[in-house]
Amino acid sequence: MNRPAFLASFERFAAPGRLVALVGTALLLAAPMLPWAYRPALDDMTFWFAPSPLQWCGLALTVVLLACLVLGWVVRPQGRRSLGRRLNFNRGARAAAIALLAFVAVVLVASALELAGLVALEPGGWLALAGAMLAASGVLTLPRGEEPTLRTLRSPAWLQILGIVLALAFVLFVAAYGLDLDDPGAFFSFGVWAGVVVWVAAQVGLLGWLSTAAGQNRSVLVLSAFVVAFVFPFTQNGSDANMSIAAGVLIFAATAMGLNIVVGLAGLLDLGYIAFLGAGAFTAAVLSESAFATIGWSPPFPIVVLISGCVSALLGLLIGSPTLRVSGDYLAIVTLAFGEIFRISMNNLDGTDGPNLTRGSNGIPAIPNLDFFGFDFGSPHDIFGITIGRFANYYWLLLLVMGLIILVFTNLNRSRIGRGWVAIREDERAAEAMGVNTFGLKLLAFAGGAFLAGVAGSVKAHVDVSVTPDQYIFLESAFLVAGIVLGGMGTVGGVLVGATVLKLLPEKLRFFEDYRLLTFGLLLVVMMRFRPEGLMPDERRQLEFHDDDEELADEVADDVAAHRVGSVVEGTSAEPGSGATAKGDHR
Amino acid sequence: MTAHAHGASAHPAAGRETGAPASGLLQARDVTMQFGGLTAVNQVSLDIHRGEILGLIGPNGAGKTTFFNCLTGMYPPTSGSVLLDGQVLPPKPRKVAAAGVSRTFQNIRLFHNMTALENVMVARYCRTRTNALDAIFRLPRHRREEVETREVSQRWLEFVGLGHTTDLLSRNLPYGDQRRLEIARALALEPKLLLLDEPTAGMNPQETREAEELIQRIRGLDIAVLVIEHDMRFIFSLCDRVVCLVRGEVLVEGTPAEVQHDPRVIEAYIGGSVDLPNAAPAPEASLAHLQPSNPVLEMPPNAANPILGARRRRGDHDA
Amino acid sequence: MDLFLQQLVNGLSLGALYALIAVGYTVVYGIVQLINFAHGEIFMVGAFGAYTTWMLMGAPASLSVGIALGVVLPAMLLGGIVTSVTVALLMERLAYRPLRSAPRLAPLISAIGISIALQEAVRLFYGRIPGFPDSRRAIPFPVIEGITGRTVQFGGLTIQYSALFTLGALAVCTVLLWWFVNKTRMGRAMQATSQDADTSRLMGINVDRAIATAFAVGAALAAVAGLAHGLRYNNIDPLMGFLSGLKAFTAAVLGGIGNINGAVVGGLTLGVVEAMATTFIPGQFGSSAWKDVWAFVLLILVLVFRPQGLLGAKVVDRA
Amino acid sequence: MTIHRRAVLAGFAGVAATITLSGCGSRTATTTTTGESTAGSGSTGAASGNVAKIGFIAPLSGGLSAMGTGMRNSVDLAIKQANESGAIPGWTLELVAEDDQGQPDPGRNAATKLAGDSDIVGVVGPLNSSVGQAIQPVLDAATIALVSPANTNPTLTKGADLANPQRAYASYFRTCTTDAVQGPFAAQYLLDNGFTQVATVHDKKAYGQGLVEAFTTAFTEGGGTVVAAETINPDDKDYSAVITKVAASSPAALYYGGEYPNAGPLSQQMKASGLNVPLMGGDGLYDAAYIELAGSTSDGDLATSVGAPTDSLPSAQAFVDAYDAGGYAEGYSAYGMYAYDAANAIIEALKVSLADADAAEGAREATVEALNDVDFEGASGRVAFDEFGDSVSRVLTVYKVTGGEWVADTTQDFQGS
Repeated sequence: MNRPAFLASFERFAAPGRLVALVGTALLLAAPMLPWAYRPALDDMTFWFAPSPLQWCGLALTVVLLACLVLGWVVRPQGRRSLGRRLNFNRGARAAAIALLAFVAVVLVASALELAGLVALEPGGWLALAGAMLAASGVLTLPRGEEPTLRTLRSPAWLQILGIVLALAFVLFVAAYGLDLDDPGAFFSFGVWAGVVVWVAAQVGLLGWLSTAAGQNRSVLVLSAFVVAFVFPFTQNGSDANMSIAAGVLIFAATAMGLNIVVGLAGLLDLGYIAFLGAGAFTAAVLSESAFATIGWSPPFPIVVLISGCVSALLGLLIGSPTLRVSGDYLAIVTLAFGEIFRISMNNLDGTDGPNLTRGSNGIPAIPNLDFFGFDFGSPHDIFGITIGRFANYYWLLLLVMGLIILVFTNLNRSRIGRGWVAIREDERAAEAMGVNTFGLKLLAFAGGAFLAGVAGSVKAHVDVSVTPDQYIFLESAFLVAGIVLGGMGTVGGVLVGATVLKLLPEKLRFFEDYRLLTFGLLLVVMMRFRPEGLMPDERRQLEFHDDDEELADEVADDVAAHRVGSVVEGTSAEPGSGATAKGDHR
Repeated sequence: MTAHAHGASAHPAAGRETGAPASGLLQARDVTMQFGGLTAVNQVSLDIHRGEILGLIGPNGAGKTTFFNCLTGMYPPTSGSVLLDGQVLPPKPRKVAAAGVSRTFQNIRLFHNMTALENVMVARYCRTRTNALDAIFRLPRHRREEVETREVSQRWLEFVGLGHTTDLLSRNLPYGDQRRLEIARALALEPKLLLLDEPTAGMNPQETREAEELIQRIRGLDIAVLVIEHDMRFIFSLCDRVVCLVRGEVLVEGTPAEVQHDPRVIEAYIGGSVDLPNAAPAPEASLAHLQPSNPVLEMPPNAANPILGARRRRGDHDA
Repeated sequence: MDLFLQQLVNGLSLGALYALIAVGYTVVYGIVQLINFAHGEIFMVGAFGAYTTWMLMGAPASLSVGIALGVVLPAMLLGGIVTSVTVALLMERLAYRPLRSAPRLAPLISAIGISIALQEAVRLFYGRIPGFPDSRRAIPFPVIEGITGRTVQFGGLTIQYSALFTLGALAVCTVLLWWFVNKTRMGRAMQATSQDADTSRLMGINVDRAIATAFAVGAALAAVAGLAHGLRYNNIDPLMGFLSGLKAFTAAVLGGIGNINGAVVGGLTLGVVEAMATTFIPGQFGSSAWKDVWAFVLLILVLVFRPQGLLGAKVVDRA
Repeated sequence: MTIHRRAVLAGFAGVAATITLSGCGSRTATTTTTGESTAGSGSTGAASGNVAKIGFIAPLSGGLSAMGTGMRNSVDLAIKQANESGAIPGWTLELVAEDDQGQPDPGRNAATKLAGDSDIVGVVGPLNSSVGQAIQPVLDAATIALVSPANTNPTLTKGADLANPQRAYASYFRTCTTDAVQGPFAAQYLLDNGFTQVATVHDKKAYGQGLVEAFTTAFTEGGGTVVAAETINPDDKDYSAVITKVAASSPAALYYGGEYPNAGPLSQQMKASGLNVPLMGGDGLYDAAYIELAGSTSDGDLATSVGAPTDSLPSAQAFVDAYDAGGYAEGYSAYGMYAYDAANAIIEALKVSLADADAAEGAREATVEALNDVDFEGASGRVAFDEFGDSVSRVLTVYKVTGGEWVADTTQDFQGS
């Protein structure tokens, strides 16, 4: 987006602007020491000299603003490699001030909504607002300068790893603390805060550096991400309520990740994907030891998982083999029709309209808990003095499933198969002319995605205890697609973000529930219009959606080169001399 | 110009061997393609020999590209068949490619949002065997083939002179480089026969000369080349044999010199609107006769078509 | 035999409704190759528009047949059409036009978003208009004297006036549409645009307007369907567009998407298939519980064996 | 290099500062957040020290929210009344209302949340049987009594094999009657009134199908004949094909298992296409909206509903009056009375279990046990549970559409099947 010209003329007033911003910052530093509201709202901001957690959050952001303002003044952007270029403090200050304004406004509005209205606000709140407005108006005069180039900085491995670990620690803190907030206003405010912190980091250039670091230390990233996810239940003090939500998020994310292979990698829009999750769940239910199960055979769970996956994959082949020959738009509708066929069939296989397999709309309830070698998933266990409840047990199992799916996803993506998928997405006929087995690859994506959904479904059956057809409706498929689109097609992080947003927000913002679908629909439209590549896009995807943006293309090319440098270095250290020997071997 | 190489190696590093007798590589037998009532290609039979460069010319709408599409399986011919090494080629582009016929496109069809190297690597798809399980568990075969694919692809990039573009997105390459990248991609398939659809369209003289030289080097790898081109000069100086296609039928087949002087060809081109060579190698009795009657040639040197203009200037200079 | 004929009548009247909606899919797809997923909601909005008109007229009840058919019904029809067309044009302008050059996934996802948003907007807000019924559940449709509840006996058959109205509406609309597409300037502009938008633009056709017209025409027919639906089933609700839209799309594909006659034939076929599947498929899979499955299976079969649909012409992909 | 490092460190100042913040959460541990109990009651401010909470799970948003909010208000009313009358000396009751959106997944999350709250002694809900299936095990694991005012699926109490019933969860009870009672009652009514040739239609949902199955069994046992058994798709609008098929078998009446949004149009279309026989259904039809949708031709259609007509039962009338006086924005809806009775059943049990308990959590098991012995006159009739946790109340009423209104036809204490 181009900046309006009149803003540029402000830059003449940069010096006084900075002063104004500093005054605002001072107010913002003082405000949390005062009460913001007359009665407790959000996380209770009624105390003198005892900031509430949310006030501390604001304070932290204020410190960042102060640092950016001062550093932006002191450090001059001289030379391409100077500190000022690498880390654009002025951009950071601008972002931090605007972020603070947004944060303070959200907190005040939320407080006012929960209390009697604006009259319930104390001077502290108004002071904070005034400070934020001053700061925000002050920073508008700062020169924006160029994009920070920190991402091209080569930093030592330990620093990169430290960065990754700190970033993930931040994520864990946000997740654990945020989930603990029961008050919708506080939760929303905290969410806004977490969002703007990331935005500020992006504006300063820190996010770019982190993504480069993550790209070059993929294994560290993956490992620490899993450690963080693994540790999460211990932050819950034995409460299972959030773990229940987390298990739901993981099931959704795992399914969406499977769909991401189909949609994100191979570019096939599947609007009936929930059917594969359902097929897995029903298979697991029917093969479980539930008294309602219709097949008197209940093999051990690992076998059930495999069978569930295979049943789903088989359905994927069944629906895919005739229809993958039709063009993209038709495929979307055929898959939608297939999803409906699945739901109706599950409803009908009740003994009167068909063989009794699923007990119709009653579904199969009372599915027992899993039991691995005496480890009962249904009962709580004490580990390190912290009670790990039923859903935490399943959460860990789901984490394992998730890890498997991510492994499949990333490794396929970085193989000849992944290249084939991208080629099909880009130009199917050219890909075919270059010898790519387009039909086979599309079918593989379809069946593979279905398999993974089936695996997720088999666990879901046990987590949910009951499996009924009405859980597998079109809207759920639409939500899955939306989760991918929201986060960014073809990426792991994007799907995780998308799934979390779509599953967590409705749980925490119940008062908003009636408008959930409306918001969701509008969100899809707005996303497609303004950011079709999602919140955390795959670079290639970003290009596909912005076909005419040459600047972006150059930038991405730079990035690709930067990543390649990293991976080449990695490759040579892992397989010394492999390049030279391979030449001789494979002539 | 009659050198024919043999040997299995299609690798760029392989040397050029000569001396083997001419042998049929690809035979098109009575290939006919109809779209509804329109017969785009009518009973075309054509032999392509190993290691030769065969030119396919004809006025616009003569069915050259359609014929290409029939050869590569993009259109299943209405009747007739195509044989490669005596085996009937199934009308599936993928199988044709795997059998050893690869192609470039008239309008460049690269994978625009992939890097140059990735574009070439895609073509290695049918020359590698890694399956999904190998890839998921990163088994040795996968690692080995990935390294190999990367290296082979890089060498093909270097072969066409794009060694420096490895990590550039193909959409960011200059036009001429995109054409060459398409050729590198086609070569990475290790074809026995390469079909080039107007490889010099839109190129400047320098690039055209480079393309000519590149095609000669490709032939040096024992790869036969079938090339569609409107630039007669290019065709006549490059090809061993030339076939002229008019209204979907083979009009003339022969050496460049024969075709060049064939009155039927000249007549066919009177109705055509494409550019003609204004300076053929044998000026005394050539298509150059037609110059006064061809409207294209009456355009001023710097007409709307800068490419044509450039080519003409080069011709003048040569003359 | 009576049973068969009665089901045929049932199927045709249901199919006529599908056909009216299907035309919208087909016209829009024909011109911009976009599956307007939200078209089912345009149908729903049309029905609500007609209902709103009736409410704004003071909810007239117990009128003479003449006034009901001569004044109230045309007013409701007009109100429905105006509402549908307005919403469709807004949708085209705000959500689809900006995405015209985006990858095809984008408009399709956008369409799903619009579909959900429209459903929800009507469900949540329509009932909040003072004096209007709660839209979170089905709203009884007004009784139109002279149509509602009236039947004609024909041999052993019972045919409702509302079914006749639907079939008549389809006939009239088809004729009007044929006239519009073939005999008016705008219709010909639409045809040209669907052939080749870029060339049409060069020929001075206002492509944007042609596309908007296609949306408007589809919406108008969907509004007619919405009114017919209300008369036939005596209730409307915000979610009625989803399944009807899906079935109508199936019908459009069945007949050959992009082909207006195909949409009509496809709609009637689908309706008859559903009615017959309820009665004439023996065994457990013959109950009405499976009829939607049969309808969708038919869709898949058609796409596999005759992707161009019953009346569509085979299209060759340009290489 | 130093300058780079300094740059990075400086950049990290922000993130580092925010991470240290996690140490400041101490204040939250001491300050309780307000939670979602905004709908809660117990605002009488009784000075008693102990608090026990009654949970509530039902759809408070989405398409079924009208029923859910009515149920919540009714439970709220019961708790308010108990607090005002000091029903449990030394204890104050509070309501914690959770939304399940009518779907198992959010329902499960809500139940988990309630189970984690040590003050919860019992839960009223849910509306949907599918949600019931999902939350039964969660609450049972924590020995929290669950009393549903609306689940009609027999398997929830009697287990998979209805021929050899076995109680599935000891902590589950319900105040409504199951499909297994309403269906046979309707069958008997039709037989008594001379309808021996009946067609059945249902919507393939748990409620409708269960109703039709129970009806069919009783009706054929009673000597009647089911001449056609059909289903409809609840998302469909056009039932003409099914009606034609049913009409071919010339039934004297049609029994429909399902709810009014489909039943109304079905009745209308049925009569418009010449099949002029009464349509009968369960309590899912007993709503004024049915008559609106079915139109003027619905006269003579029938619906069964549980309990005696409101105006003939003093306790019911008392509930309606108290509800109206409570100033709730939404009506008490179809299941309000049962929700009120469910809450009162828990309160009755708490009178026993909380009498000598010092903490709410310790009273959970005793509450479940005490529920088995509860017996009182509730708004919908007698409230007591049999050995499976089902309501023993079998008072049912047949209502008939007469002149555009539901009019009570027959009320009976039904003991058949």
